[in-house]
Amino acid sequence: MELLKRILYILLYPGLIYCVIGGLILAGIDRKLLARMQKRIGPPILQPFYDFFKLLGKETIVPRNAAKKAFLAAPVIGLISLITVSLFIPVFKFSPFSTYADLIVVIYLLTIPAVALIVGGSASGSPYAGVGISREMVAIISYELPMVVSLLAIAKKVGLALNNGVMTFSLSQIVEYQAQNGPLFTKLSIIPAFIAMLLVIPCKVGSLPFDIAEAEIEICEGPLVEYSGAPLAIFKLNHAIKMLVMTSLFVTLFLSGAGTGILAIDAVIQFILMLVVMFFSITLLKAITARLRVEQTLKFYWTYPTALAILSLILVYFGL
Amino acid sequence: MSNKNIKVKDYIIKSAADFFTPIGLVLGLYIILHGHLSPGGGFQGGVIVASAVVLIYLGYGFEVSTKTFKPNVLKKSEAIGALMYTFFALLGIFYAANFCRNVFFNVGNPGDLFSSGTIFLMNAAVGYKVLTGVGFLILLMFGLLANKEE
Amino acid sequence: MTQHLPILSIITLFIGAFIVALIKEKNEILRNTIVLIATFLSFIFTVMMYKPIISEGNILTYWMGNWEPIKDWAIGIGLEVDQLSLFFGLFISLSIVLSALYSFRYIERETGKDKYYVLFLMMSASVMGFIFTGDLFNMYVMIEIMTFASVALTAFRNDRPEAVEAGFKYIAIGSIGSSLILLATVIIYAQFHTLNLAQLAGELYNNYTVTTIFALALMIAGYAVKVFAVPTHFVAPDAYMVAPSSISMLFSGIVNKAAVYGILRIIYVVYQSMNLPSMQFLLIFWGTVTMFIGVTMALAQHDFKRLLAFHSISQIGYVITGIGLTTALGITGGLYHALNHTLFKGLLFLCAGAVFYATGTTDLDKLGGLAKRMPQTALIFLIGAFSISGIPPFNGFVSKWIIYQASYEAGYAPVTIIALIVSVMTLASFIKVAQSAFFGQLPKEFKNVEEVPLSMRIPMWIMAILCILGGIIPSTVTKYLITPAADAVMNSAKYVEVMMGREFASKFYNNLGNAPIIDYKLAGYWQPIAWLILFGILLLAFTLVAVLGGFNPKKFSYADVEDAKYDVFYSGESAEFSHVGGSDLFWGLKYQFRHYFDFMHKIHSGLVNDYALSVVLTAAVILLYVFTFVR
Amino acid sequence: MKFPYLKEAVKSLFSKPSTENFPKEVKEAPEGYRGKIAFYPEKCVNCGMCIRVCAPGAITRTIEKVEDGDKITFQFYMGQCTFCQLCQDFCARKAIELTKDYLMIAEDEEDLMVRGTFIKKAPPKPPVPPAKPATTATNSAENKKEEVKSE
Amino acid sequence: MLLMNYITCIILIVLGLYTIVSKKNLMKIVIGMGLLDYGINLLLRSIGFKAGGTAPIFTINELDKSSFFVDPVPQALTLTSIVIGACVTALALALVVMINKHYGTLDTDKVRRLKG
Amino acid sequence: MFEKLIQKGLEKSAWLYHLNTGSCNGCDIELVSVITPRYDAERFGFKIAGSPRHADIIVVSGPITSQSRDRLIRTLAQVPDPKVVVSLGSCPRSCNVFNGSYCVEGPLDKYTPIDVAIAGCPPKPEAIMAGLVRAVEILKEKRRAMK
Repeated sequence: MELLKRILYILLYPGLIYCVIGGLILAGIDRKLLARMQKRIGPPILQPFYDFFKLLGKETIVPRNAAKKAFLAAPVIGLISLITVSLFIPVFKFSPFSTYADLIVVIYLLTIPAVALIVGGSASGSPYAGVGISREMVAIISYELPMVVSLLAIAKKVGLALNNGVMTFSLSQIVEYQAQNGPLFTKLSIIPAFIAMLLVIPCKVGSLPFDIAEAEIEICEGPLVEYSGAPLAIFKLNHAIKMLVMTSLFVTLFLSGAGTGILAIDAVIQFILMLVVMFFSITLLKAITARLRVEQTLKFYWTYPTALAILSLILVYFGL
Repeated sequence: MSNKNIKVKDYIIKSAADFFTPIGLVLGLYIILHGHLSPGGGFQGGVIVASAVVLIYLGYGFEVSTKTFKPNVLKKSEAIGALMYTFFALLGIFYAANFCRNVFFNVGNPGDLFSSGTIFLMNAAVGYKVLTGVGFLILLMFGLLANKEE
Repeated sequence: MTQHLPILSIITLFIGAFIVALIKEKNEILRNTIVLIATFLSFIFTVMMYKPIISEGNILTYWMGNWEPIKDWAIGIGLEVDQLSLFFGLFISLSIVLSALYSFRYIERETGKDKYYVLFLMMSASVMGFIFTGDLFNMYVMIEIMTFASVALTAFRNDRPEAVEAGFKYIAIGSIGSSLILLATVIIYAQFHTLNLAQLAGELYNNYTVTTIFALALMIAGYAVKVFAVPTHFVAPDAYMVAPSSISMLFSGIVNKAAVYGILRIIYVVYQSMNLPSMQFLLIFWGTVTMFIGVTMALAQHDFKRLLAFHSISQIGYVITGIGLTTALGITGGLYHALNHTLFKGLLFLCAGAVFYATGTTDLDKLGGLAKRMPQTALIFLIGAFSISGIPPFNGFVSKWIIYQASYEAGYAPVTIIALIVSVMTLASFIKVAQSAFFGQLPKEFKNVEEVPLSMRIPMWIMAILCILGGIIPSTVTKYLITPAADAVMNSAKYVEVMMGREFASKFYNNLGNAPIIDYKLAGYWQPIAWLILFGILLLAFTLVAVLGGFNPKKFSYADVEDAKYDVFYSGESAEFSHVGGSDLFWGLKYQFRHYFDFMHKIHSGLVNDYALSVVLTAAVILLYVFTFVR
Repeated sequence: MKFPYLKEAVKSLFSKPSTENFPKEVKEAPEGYRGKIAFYPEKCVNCGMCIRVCAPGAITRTIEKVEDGDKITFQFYMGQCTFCQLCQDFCARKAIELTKDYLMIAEDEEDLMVRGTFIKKAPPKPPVPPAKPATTATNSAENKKEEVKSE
Repeated sequence: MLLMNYITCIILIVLGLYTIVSKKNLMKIVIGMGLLDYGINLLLRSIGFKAGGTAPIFTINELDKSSFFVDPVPQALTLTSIVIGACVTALALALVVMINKHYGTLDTDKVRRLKG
Repeated sequence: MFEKLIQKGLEKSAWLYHLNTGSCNGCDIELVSVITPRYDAERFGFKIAGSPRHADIIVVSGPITSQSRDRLIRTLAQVPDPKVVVSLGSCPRSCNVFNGSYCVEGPLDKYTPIDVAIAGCPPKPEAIMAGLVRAVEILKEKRRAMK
C-alpha cells in the first residue's frame, strides 16, 4: 500500500503528470499575461500543450555533425531531473520524498537541466549552439553566486532557531520553521535575500531579460538550434517545468506557512502563490525589459542581487 | 690500456692516471669490503672505484673509457647490484625475521672480515651498484660532452 | 605473512624496477608482464592489509632489521601502516596498476620504454614507501626519489623542448621544496635526536618551542611545494602538460596525494597542531585561495592537459580546505575528495591521453567533434567531467557537498560560497573542453581517427565505474574507507601507542581518543540511491509513454550521407569549418574579469627565477605567520 | 535601473486589448487601397494601353479569331501584379478597376488569375489585303521595343 | 667553533636561495641548488658533532642519552642526502644540456615557452 | 488519441520561419506587423521561430536572387516534415518587376512546390494571416499523408 502510494506520488501529484500539466499551464498563463500586458489577446492558455503535441508529431532530424546519443539523451535527462526535484519540494507540510533531499541536492539537481541543455547543444555541433552554451554557462555562473548566498542566509536563519545555530539545509525543517514563526519573507533579515531570489528566478528559468542563451533573434535559439521534433518538445517542456519548479521552490522557501493540512487545498494555494511569484518575477519583468548582453548579465547578478544576499547573510549573523 | 694507437693529449695526465687508477681501485675495494668494520661502506667505496672512470677519461679520452667500461654492461650491472641488495635484505624475511634483518651474523669473530653475516654482502652489493651506477652516470655525461664536440 | 605486507608492497615495485632495467628494450612482452605482475602484486599486498587494519582496527608496525625501540627510544627505521596510510595506499596502488595497464599501448610509439618503466616503478615504489613509512627522514628520502623520478618522467619526451624545460623547472622548484623539508627534518632531529614519527609525536605533544615551530613552518612550506598549493603551483601545469598522460595521472593521483598525506601526518599526528585556530585558518585560507586561483587559471587555458593540471591544483585546494577544517566532517570530506580526485582526475588525464594517442595533439583549438569517432572516450570524459564538477549522482558531488557543509558549520561562510562558485567554474571549463574537443565539428585531418585500443579503455572504464559507485553508495564508502582513516587522523595517540609500545603514549596523552561520530541525518546526499530510484522510475514511465504513445519513432531520421537536410544550420550558408573553439567560448566572463586575468597571466611568467622566488616568499610568509600566531 | 514601461504594462493589463478580431469581422480596406483587379470586359476596347504601362507584365492578352471578329481575353495575374494602379489610370474606358479586396490567397495559380473575355466585332472589311499579324501579347516588353522602333 | 659552522651553513643556504632566485643562467641555478644542498648537509653534520666525542663504534648496551660519542645518525643521513643531492645535480645538468640543445641558450628569460 | 492531439496541435500552433530571398523588405515589414498587438497572430499560435529546424511553415518573400538561391535550397531541405511553403507577396510567385533581371533566378516554384501563395505587393497583414490559416490546413493534410 505504501509502495503504491509512493508510485502514485511519483506519477501523479508532485510527479510526472502534475509537472507536465502544471508546468504547461503555468507557461500558458505566462504567455497570456504577457500578451495582455502588451495589449494583445494572446494565445489560449492551452497553447503550450498545442506546441508540445505539435512538436511531438514532427520529424526529428539529427544533424550529421551531431553526437547522436548525447544529442537525443540530453533533453530526457533534463526532464527527469526536473521532475525528481519537483518530488522533493514540500507543499506546505506535505512532502512525499523530502527527507531524501535537502536544499543543496535540489539546487544541484536543478543545474542538471542546464547542463543537459549545454551538453545537448554542444552535441549538435553547430556554431550557434557553441555561442549559446557559452552564454548559458556564463548565466549559470552569474546567478549561482546570489542564489547560494541567499540560501546560506536561510539555512543559517532556520538553523539558529531550530538547531542551536547549526545550519540546516533540510527543506522540511525550513517549512517547519515557517509553520511556527510565519513565512520567512516577513523576517527583516531575509527580505534582501527574498528580493535576490526573486531576481534569480528569471535567469534560472531563462526568461526574457536574461534569456541570453536562447536569443532567437541573435543566435537562432542558441543550443536548441538543431533540435526538431520530439527532443525539442521535451526541451520546451523542460522550460515550462523549470518555471514550475523554481516558483514552487521559491514559495516553499519564503512564502510557506502552516497550511491547512488538506492536500488538495494546499496544492491550490501553492499554485496560486506560484502564479503570483511567476507574475512578478517572470512575466512582469519580461514585459518591461529588453534582452541584456552576456557580460551585462554577469555584472548585474554579481552586483545588486549578490549585495542584497550578502546583506541578508550579515543580518542573519547579527540575529535580526 | 697500453694500446699504442690511441692518441693521448697530455702525457702528464696520462701518466698520473696510470699511476692513480690502480690505487683508486684498490682503495675503493678495500673500503667496500671493510664497510662493516670501519667507517665507509658500499657507497663511499663505490664512488672511489668509479673515479677510475674519470681518470681513464682524463688520460685516454672518451673512446677508450667506453671501450673499457661498456655503458650497457654498467647499466645492467647497476640493476643487478640493486637486485642483489634486495635479495640479501629479503633473506631476513625468509629466515623468519624482518626485512633487512642481518642473518648468519653469528659466523666468525667480531672484527674479522667475514664476521657480520649479510651486512657484508649487502655492503658489497651496494658497492657494486654504486660503482657501476656512478660510472655509468659519468660516462653518460662525458658522452653528452663528446657528442657536443663533434 | 601479515606483518611483512607493508614492506612487500613496497619492495615488489622496487624489484620490478630493477628487473625491468635488466631486460632488453625490444623485449616488450616480458617487460610488460613484469611491470603488470609487480604492480598487481603490490596492489594485492595492499588489499590484503585491509582486513587486519581497517576491518579489525589494528595498526601494523614493521621494524626494519628488527631494530625495535629500546628504552622508549626508536633507533631503527620503522614502517607503520595505520588506517590513514592504508586508505591512501589502497587507491594509490590501484591507480598504479591502472596506469601501468594504460601505459602499455599508450607509450608504444615512444623510444626508451625500458627507462620509462624503470622510472615509473621507482616513482610508484617511492610513493608507497612514503605512505607506509614511520620515519621522518625516510619521508624525505622517498619524496626526493619521487621528485627525481617525476622530473625524469616529465622530461621523458625529451625531443620536445617543452618537456625538457618543464623538467628543469620542476627539478629546480622541487629541490627547493625538498631542501625545506630536509632542513626541517634536521632541525627536528637536532632538537629531539630521533626521527621516528611516533616518538616525535610524543615528544612534541604540547611542546612548542621556537625551534619546533620553525621546523613546522619549514615542513608546511616544503610539503606545500610538493602539493602545489597556490603560490608554489607554477611548475605543476608545465609538468602535467608535457608528461605522458599515464604519468600526469600519477602526478595528480599519487604524487600530489602523497604530499597531502605528508601534510596530514605532520600537522595532525606529529605536531598535533590542528587544535590551534591559527593553523586551521592558515590551511583553510590557503586551500580556498588555491582552489579559486586554480580554477580561474583553468578557464583561460587552451590546452587539454594544462587545463586539467590547473584543475588538479584547484581540487587539491578542496582537499586542503577539508582537512584544515579539523572537524570530523571536514576531514571526512577532505579525505573523500582526495580519493575522488584520484579517480576522476586520473580518468580525465587518461581521456586526454586517449585524445593525444588518437590525434597527436591536446590543443583544444585544433580538436573538435571527436565524440563521433571516439564515442566511448567521450562518454568516459563526460562522466569524469560531471564528477569533477560535482553533479549528482557522481562522486564529486558527495565529497564537495561534505566540504561545503563542514565549512559552513564551522562558521566559514565565505569559504562555502567560494567553493560553490569554484565548482560552477569547474563545470564551465569542462563544458569548454567538451565543446571544443568532443563535440562540434570534426576537422578534416581527424576524419580517420579511431577509438583507442581496449587495453587503454579498460583502466578508463574501471575508474569511471568507481566514480559512479562513489557517488551512488557514499555511505558504504565512508563506512568502510573514510571513517577509519578520519579516525586515524583524529586519534594520533593510537598511532603513537602502537608504534612505540609499552604504554609510551599514556605518558603524554590523557586519553587515547574515540572515533568521531558524524551525524548524517539531515544530509540529502547521503542516500542518493533513494533519488536515483526515483530517477529510474521516472525514466521508465517516460519511456513507456514514449513507446506506447506514438512518439512516431519511424520519423526519426539520421544519415551520414551528403544531404543538405542533415547539414548543420549556418543561416543557409554552405557547411564550412566553423567550430567554436575553446579560446573564445567564455569571452563574456573573461571580459568582465580582464584585469584579473591580465594580472594572472603576468604572474605565470614562465621564468624559473620568479617561480623560485614565490616559493621562497611563501616559506617566508609562513614562517612569519607561524611565529606570529602559533603558540 | 529604470523600467520605463512598468506603468504602461500594468495599465494595459487591465484595459481592453487593441487586437482586431480578424477572421470573424473582416475589416474593409481603407479608402484608396489598391486590391484585387476587377476587369469589365464589356467596357474594354482592346486598346492595349494597360499592357504597355504594366511594369511587371502581369497583363496578358490572347486574341483568337472567331467568325465575327476576334475573341479577346485579358488575363490579369495577381501573382505578378504590383498594384500600382497605372492600368486603371491609363484605361480610357474605365474597364479596369482595383478593388478593395485584399484577401488573395491561392493554393493554385489559377485562383490568382483575373480574366475577362469579349468579342470584338470585326469592322466592315476594307479591301486592304495585308492584315496585321495577330499580335499575341505574350511578351509585352518585345511589343514595346517594336513600337519604340516604329515610332 | 660550532657557531662558525652554523653561521656558514646559514650563509650557504641563503646564498643558494639567492642564486636560484636572482641568477638568469641555468648553470648558475644548478649551482645554487648545490649550494643549498651543501648548506643543509653541513648543518646536518654539525648537529651530530660533539666536541671531544669519539667515533660512534659501540655495542648496543652502551646506547644511552649520556654516551659520549659523536652522533652517528647525522652522518648516515648526510651520506644519503649527498647521494640524493648528487643525483639531483646530475639530472639537472642533463636537463640543462638538453635545454641548451633545444633552445640554444642558457638564459632563463628565453627558456619560457610554457607560461600563462 | 495521440494522432488527434497532434492534429489539434498542428492546427493551433504553427511556427513560421521567414526566409527573405532578395525581397524589397515590404513584405517583411508586413509579416512583422502580423505579430504586433493589432493583429496578434499569436492568438492562433503562430510564432516566428529562430531556426528552420523548429519551423512548420516557411514563408518566402522576394524573388530568388542568384545569391540567395543556394541558401534557399539548403534551408528548405533542413526543415523537418511536415512542412508548408508559403510565398509571401508577388515576388516569389513570379519575380514581379524583377523578372528578367540578370541576378534573379526565377520564381520559387522552380525549386519547390508552393503550397500557399499570398498575393499582394505587399499583402495586407490580414491577408497574410488568412494565408497562414490556409497553410495550417495543408499542414494537417500533409501530416495525415505522412502517416
